[in-house]
Amino acid sequence: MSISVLVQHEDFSMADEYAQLSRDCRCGAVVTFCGLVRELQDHALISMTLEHYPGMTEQALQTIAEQAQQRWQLGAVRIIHRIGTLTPNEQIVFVGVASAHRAAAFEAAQFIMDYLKTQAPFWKKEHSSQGSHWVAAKTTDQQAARRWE
Amino acid sequence: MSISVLVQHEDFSMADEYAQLSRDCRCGAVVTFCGLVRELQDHALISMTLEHYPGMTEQALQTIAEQAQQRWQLGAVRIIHRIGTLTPNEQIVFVGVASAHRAAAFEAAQFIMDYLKTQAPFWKKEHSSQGSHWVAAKTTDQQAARRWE
Amino acid sequence: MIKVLFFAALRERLNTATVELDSSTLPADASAAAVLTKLQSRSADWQHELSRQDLLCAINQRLCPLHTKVSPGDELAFFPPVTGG
Amino acid sequence: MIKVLFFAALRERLNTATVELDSSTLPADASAAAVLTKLQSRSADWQHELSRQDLLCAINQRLCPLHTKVSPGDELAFFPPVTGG
Repeated sequence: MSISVLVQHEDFSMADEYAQLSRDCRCGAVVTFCGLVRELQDHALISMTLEHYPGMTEQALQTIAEQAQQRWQLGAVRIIHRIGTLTPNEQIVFVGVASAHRAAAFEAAQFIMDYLKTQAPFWKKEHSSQGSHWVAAKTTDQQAARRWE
Repeated sequence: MSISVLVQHEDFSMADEYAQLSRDCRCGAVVTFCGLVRELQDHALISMTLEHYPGMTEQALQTIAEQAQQRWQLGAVRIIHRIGTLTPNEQIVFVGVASAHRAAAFEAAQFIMDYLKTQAPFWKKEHSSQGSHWVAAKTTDQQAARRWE
Repeated sequence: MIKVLFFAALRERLNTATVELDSSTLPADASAAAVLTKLQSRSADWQHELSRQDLLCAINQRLCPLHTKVSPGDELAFFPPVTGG
Repeated sequence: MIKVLFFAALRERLNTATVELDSSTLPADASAAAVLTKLQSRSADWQHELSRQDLLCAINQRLCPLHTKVSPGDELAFFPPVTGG
């Protein structure tokens, strides 16, 4: 079982990440999640800045990956979260899970995203023609995380 | 909402498929599943042959994608299933779902895989040093599909 | 005519991929189950292979229960549980 | 000393990223909540901002409840609900 966690401004390559995850041929199932900067509904998003808590973010992501590893039989977990200023359609986050079984891969990837959304110290600030504002936390994210308790 | 389904012997590129799915920037979440030819536990797998029911496979996958679209708000669904003879570590199946919300993307991808596993007319025959045999259907796959009823 | 297809392990065990049935030898409101019974009567081997409880049935390339009616020109298929993905 | 960090909207509203507290001004068994109370007493603004019910607390870079004890040398952090991913 390998866990690898990365917090960086630089973009990542889905192709490279997938190639790495699928290299282990005992794993028949690879699930990936990518989160992208979304357009705002009512006015144009110019950019988004991701603030983080250096040191704690890496530790939080590592802990979340380890919790997933304890719950499911996994071959590999990879988490990448970008920080700094990103523009619409840019990649923000990657979660990749390889497992012998698809149910484990799917559930672990969902678990990691649900916990990342509620426990990893990242904060988004959106910059649009209407000014800048901090993104509010969503109760749906809290609810999603709670189902794993 | 776009649905695209492909049944072919040729390999597919995860990178190309992901690039296509993430192009629509109203979708903040992209979930992919890849199934790979797995090594057998007890003896060496030489290859695997995937038989299918030409015509019905495409129709079955299209129907499954449409059912997913009716249940969740999705931006794009892509399903690729390979046929013919494949060797260990080769890609067998790709399911990619883009949505505005990660829960919808995750659930739709799982739903599609669960239905594909139980309703799309593909059959695997494994060839190993011990001879050839048809893979038996798993009751866990039947159970997984039933949870969506 | 009614065309009947077999796939995978069933195709191999029957050593047959396709059978054409004269629809006039079937009742007008025959179901897929009636077609199956007709095919079972061909031999002890066919009787055995086509009696498996887990066989799936498709009419015109859609999965359907055995009690579904068939019409002249239909394409039927019988096959073992699917194992793709 | 105890180092206290603020992040995101809270950092902006306090106009402060870091505060150093002399541990000797805190009781020996002080909790994160006691540190918060001490910080709230700095001004009406701080009182207001640090009274938000949804503030999260981390001690030595791990999320923890406010009743958790703090020790000299600890790194505390207070921040709004996280919104990454």
